[in-house]
Amino acid sequence: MTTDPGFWLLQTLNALQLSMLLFLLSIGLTVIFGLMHFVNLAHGALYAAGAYVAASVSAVAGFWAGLVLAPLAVAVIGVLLYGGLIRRMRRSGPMAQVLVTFGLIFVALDLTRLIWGDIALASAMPPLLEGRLSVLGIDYPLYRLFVIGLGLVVFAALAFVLGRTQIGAMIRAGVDNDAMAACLGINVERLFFIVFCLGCALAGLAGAVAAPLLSVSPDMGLQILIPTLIVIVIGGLGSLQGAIAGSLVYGFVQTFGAVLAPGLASVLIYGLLAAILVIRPTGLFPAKG
Amino acid sequence: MLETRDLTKSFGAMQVTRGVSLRLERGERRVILGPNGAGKTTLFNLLAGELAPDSGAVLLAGEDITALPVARRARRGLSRSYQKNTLFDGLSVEENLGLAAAVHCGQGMRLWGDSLARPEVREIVAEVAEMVQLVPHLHARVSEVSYGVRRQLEVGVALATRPSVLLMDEPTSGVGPEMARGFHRLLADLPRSLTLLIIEHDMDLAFDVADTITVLNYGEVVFDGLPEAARGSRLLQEIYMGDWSDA
Amino acid sequence: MFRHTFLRYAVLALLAAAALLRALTAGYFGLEILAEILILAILVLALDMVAGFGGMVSLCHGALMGLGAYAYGVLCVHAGLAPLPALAGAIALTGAVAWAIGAICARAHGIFFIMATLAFGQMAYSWVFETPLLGGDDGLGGIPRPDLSLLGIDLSDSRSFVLFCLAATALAYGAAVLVLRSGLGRSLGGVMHNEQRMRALGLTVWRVKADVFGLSGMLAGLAGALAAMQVMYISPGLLAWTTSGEALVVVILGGLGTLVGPLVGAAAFVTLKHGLSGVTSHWHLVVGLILIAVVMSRANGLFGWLEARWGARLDRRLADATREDTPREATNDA
Amino acid sequence: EDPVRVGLLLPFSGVYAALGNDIEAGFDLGLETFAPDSGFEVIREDTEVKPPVALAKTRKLILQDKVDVIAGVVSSGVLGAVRDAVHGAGVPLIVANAGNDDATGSACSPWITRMSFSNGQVNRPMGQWLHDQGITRVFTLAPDYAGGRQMIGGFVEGFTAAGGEIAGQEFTPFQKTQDFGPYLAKAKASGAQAVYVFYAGSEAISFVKQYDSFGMKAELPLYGSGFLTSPLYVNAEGPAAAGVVTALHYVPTIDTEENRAFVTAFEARTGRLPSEYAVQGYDSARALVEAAATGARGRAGLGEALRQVQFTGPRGQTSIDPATNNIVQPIYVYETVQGDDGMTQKILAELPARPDAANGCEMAPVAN
Amino acid sequence: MLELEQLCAGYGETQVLHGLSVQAAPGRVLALLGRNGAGKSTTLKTVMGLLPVRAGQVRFRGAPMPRQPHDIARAGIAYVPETRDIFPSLSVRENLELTARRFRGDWTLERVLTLFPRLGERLDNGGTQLSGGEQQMLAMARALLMNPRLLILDEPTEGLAPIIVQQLHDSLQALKRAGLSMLIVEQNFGFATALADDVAVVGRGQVVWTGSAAAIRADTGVQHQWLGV
Ligand SMILES: Nc1ncnc2c1ncn2[C@@H]1O[C@H](COP(=O)(O)OP(=O)(O)OP(=O)(O)O)[C@@H](O)[C@H]1O
Ligand SMILES: Nc1ncnc2c1ncn2[C@@H]1O[C@H](COP(=O)(O)OP(=O)(O)OP(=O)(O)O)[C@@H](O)[C@H]1O
Ligand SMILES: [Mg+2]
Ligand SMILES: [Mg+2]
Repeated sequence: MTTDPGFWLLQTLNALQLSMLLFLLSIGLTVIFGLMHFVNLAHGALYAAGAYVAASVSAVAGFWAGLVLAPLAVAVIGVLLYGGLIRRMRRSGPMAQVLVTFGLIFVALDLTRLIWGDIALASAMPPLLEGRLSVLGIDYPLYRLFVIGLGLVVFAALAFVLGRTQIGAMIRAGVDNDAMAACLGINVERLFFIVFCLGCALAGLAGAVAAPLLSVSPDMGLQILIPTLIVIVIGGLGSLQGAIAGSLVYGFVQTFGAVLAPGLASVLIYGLLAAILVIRPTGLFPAKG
Repeated sequence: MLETRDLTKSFGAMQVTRGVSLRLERGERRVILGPNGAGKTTLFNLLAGELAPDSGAVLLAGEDITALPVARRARRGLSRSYQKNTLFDGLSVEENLGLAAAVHCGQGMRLWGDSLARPEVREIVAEVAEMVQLVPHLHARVSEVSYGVRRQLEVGVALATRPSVLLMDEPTSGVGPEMARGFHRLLADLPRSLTLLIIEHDMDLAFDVADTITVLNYGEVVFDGLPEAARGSRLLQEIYMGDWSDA
Repeated sequence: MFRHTFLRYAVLALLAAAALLRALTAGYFGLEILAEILILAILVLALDMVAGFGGMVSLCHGALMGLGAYAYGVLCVHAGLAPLPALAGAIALTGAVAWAIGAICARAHGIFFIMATLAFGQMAYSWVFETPLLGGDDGLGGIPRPDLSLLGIDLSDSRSFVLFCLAATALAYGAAVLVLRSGLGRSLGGVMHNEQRMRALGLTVWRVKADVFGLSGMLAGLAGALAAMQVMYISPGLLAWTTSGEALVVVILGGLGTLVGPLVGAAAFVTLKHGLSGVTSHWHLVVGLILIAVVMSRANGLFGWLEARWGARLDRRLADATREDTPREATNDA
Repeated sequence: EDPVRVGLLLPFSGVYAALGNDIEAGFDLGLETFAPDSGFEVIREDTEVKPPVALAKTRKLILQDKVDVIAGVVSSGVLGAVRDAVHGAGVPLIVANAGNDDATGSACSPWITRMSFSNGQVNRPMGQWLHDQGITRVFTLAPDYAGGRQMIGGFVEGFTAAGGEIAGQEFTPFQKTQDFGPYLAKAKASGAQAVYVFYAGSEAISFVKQYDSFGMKAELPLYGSGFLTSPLYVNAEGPAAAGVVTALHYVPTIDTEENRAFVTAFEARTGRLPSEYAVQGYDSARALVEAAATGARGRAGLGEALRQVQFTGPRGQTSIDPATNNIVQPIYVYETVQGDDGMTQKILAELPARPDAANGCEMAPVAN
Repeated sequence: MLELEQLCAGYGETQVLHGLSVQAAPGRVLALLGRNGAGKSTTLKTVMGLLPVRAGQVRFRGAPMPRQPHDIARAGIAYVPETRDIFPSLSVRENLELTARRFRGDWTLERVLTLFPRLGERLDNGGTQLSGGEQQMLAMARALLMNPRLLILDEPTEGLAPIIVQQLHDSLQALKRAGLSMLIVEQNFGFATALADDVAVVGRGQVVWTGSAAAIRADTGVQHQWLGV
């Protein structure tokens, strides 16, 4: 293996980039999944929807319009889902939720095929981020640096809101015991509605960000679902630190696994997941309680 | 029968158990008193094996059981009830008792035949139900019976393993005076061979059943002696009883 | 703990009769579908055993089934074993693997358990996918069916094979019921309701979980071997997590923790799928909508809905009729 | 006269639905073009890209629908699953995509005729050609599954035979790789002069885009199997695909009478350019029509006739190798370039048609 | 203040309250007494909107009670359930601030911490790391910080050391003197009758006796029949 430090720096950046992409995706899921105890398997489908919307919008109005509109559009889908399904499913236990959202995956998959067809869609990078930047002597794609930066910004913003603000405490209280939270004057229903839509918007954002990097195809949601679940489970449900830790673990294991042990690349992350769950059955940073 | 040697336990920076050494003789009934947060439940968790001590040892019938997991301790005759009900909520009262009895009778892993239908299991269930006055409720689901009945069941489940040492964490908390009296009688009627360690805030009950009294404060044993001495202790009055004894 | 109620007996009898009738009368494709239903039924029985009665929602049962299929295939094709010993070997091997997975995952709960089992399933999938001896992505062909000519049965005939599957399903159901009603099944119920207390009572919880998971794995292995016999070809896709996911959907769709429900679910799901895929290539959409509709009806699956409507009433009437001779028993499921 | 009953076995859902649809469109167009008065009855079945499902459907076609011939099959896994069934039942199968070398090698069957390509066939000639361009050290990348290994194997065989050297090889987890960054860095560090890859579908799109974003094309030109920049995906890749040189048995810009007619007809029908998948469907239909035109009927008759088929179609002169039943066809090396509307293909070379080696295939004549 | 008229409520198929009527007067303390399972907690849950009213009416300060728990809380009712329901994901401080920040008034964080000094030592602990008694104090403190018009307590002395019970008694007396209306459910007969002005005895889902605290202390018949004292 090469001893060129540039090579290892490059791989570190690659790992960070993958981590942040997964973080953007998993944070939305962990917010919904961990905080509301709601098992939303359709999160991947929301991500795909975000990517499709972003690709369609950016074809006519440019990347940035897509980046803004995709989260909004997915949030609107979230509003519809919440009103139509989720609100009624909140109390029905994880099994029913798994099933409903599994059904949603099926529906979303075919709806994307009906609307956008089976052929993958194009999504160009914004000209502003097309080039490469020299980082410590290596050329690295600007867009990838943008993804890393965006992930960190979202992390910081959420860490502040959830950990330091009254809203954050209210959300966590509602999650622990919604009846008691309501008895303390918190409108739990509205709070969860907001949380759910925020989670959806984050999935849409992840989709929009991923679109220029990956291919926008109907099965992209299903393909990303398992990595996302692995991330939040490694990290521990419902905690922001968990989502970021899980993403980093996943990103670095995948990247350096591919470099150092290519033969094991596909099993490595699963082995690690199993090992972590055996040693710490609730992940690395479970939510308090 | 049950002995601890210099047990300590901390949660983070907070020391909750500080060098607790106790010694219970066979058949002894000891009540543990102490203000809220003194570390009484924590001590029980250390004894039962649900928490591992930072240092010190737990001995049962002269053997060191500090390293044994919860289940192995239970099989050696150490049973406990919980301060907060820990029951099989979806099952009936009878099944709750039956599960405990079945494990005790070694029926828990059998691949053949219903363990709860075994005569030896049924016998224990009937006996314990009688003892803790659960006979009228046997067929009701736990989620359907009132809190008081659940408290009785909490103790009943612990008894159904036919323990030699029984740890009871506030058995009467939340039950009405009538039921409290029932517990009173129950404790009096338990066979003398059973070693009992009880956490209790009901002073009448405590002083009535206790052979000896141990008082914990900030994780430390601050008093260990006979009930009479406890009653007169200034310290105890100050940190725990207030003017209960005057009332 | 599992109990038969009148409704359960009735539905079971109905299902058995329908299956038998179809097996004797259906055309070629009908038999193929019936075999698929029966094999899926065994898999979902295995899954319901752990998920419905032990709270261990597994996402590796598809992989276990795949392992059973590969074990059977390899024992037949590469090791040259006769099909029946190979079948026994496949069941034993899958059971052992499942036992180990159950033991390792015993400390995890809820979604963590699901993901831990998923991890093991995916490891098995990747291993099979990347092992050239197992044919890798191209799969393994030429897998034989057992030779029962001594009994005058020719399993290469679709009808006989379906009847063979039917017998296997009945056997699997019986085994599941026996296990769930045993002391082990009781302990499992206790563990599902309150693991901490079971431990405090002196039960070695992980052993109970591992044992039941192992037994369930044996059933999954049986399903896998049958699948290999049916298709006479195996490919890694069998082990993919989506197979497990689909099985889980079937269990919940039918009625988690009812044992009979998943059988109903399997029949409904496969019939629906084939019915729709003949009509439209967008059958996922329709299946998805139906799934959502079923769950939104707030019942415990199709069978759970039936039980909620009629189960209690039927049993009460039956109990009234037989009050004199049988002492009253608390009736509750799971 | 009774119509010829054809079972069309394709994925209409699942990851290969786009391929299935293209083959189907080509097949339908072929039937319309070459047998305008019909005489064929087509029964369509969705394989969902699941081998067991495909096998069940195949058995249904054979036993219940009693088809005379089956066409289709996109994935090699599905081909592996149905192989014994069609071989055993004696039903001719026209493979319209699956490229598994073994299907016309060690596992060949007189009943299975391939009108698409074989994995090695598409890549092997590229080894020699690349070496001829002065490139001697190459790094290869492909997904880790049988198809990926055969594609790269074919290339490596040709390349090393011509005297080239492999600087490094990497196989990425199949359909699980989101980020190719780590592999690209390895390729860069390997000291190779060029990179040769096989990727298809979504992976091809991600790969080409990520390759471009690292700015590697200039110093480390990208070559590959033509599926990488297939007309089906190249528009999603956009300018990132410009300058990528690949080889394939068909591109829509082949400048012949036959191809122009085909492209026009296909565009009129679907509104998009035909891909290699479309032409495979089209030629499968044509082979079937020509076999029937000889007067052959029934499974055995059609099976035998299919092996004799040869014609000049959109991809040039094609025939069936009697030793393996595999198609013999020219291979086109092309560069993807920016066209007036979207990306297009500039043909750099036409490599002559050569039959694959028999690879252990012993072909018996079609028997009843 | 609070009027329950012919209230019927229950869980699923089982009805627990069968036409329960009682009134709590402003500025006074009403104690609901009764045996285990009589329906006292069920009454409180129904008042809080946690269980639907099947028949009858709940009125608060002359107007019909809102239906949603959070509206009920904002109308000025604070509730301490028998299970305490501390939020495990929140630290002690966050548990307190949850209400302190949204309801302003005489009760401030400092003031409740002087009432329950033990909580001050645990401010940064997780909510469920508290001992049983500490959790009870936290739940009380959290409710007081809502600065309610009516304070509802379900078995406040359960699990508390005698000395704490005494302190609690003193502080509740102080609250009462300050004019706070209270509704308490209590098993500790002595504690309840020392604090309460009025007593209602609940039996089988109905009020079977009402009167003053003094009256019930004197009436051993009622005590024996309905409370088992
Ligand atoms: N898991 C834990 N993590 C951190 N601190 C804990 C934990 N469990 C208990 N504590 C702390 O340890 C101290 C002792 O708790 P314990 O439950 O043993 O008290 P107790 O004597 O049983 O009190 P009570 O009579 O109120 O039940 C308490 O201050 C509590 O906050
Ligand atoms: N969640 C529930 N589901 C069904 N029945 C319930 C439920 N909770 C309580 N009950 C039943 O309602 C009745 C009244 O219960 P409640 O809790 O109101 O009694 P209580 O007077 O508060 O008694 P305690 O002093 O024991 O707390 C009891 O018989 C109990 O079995
Ligand atoms: Mg305690
Ligand atoms: Mg109560």
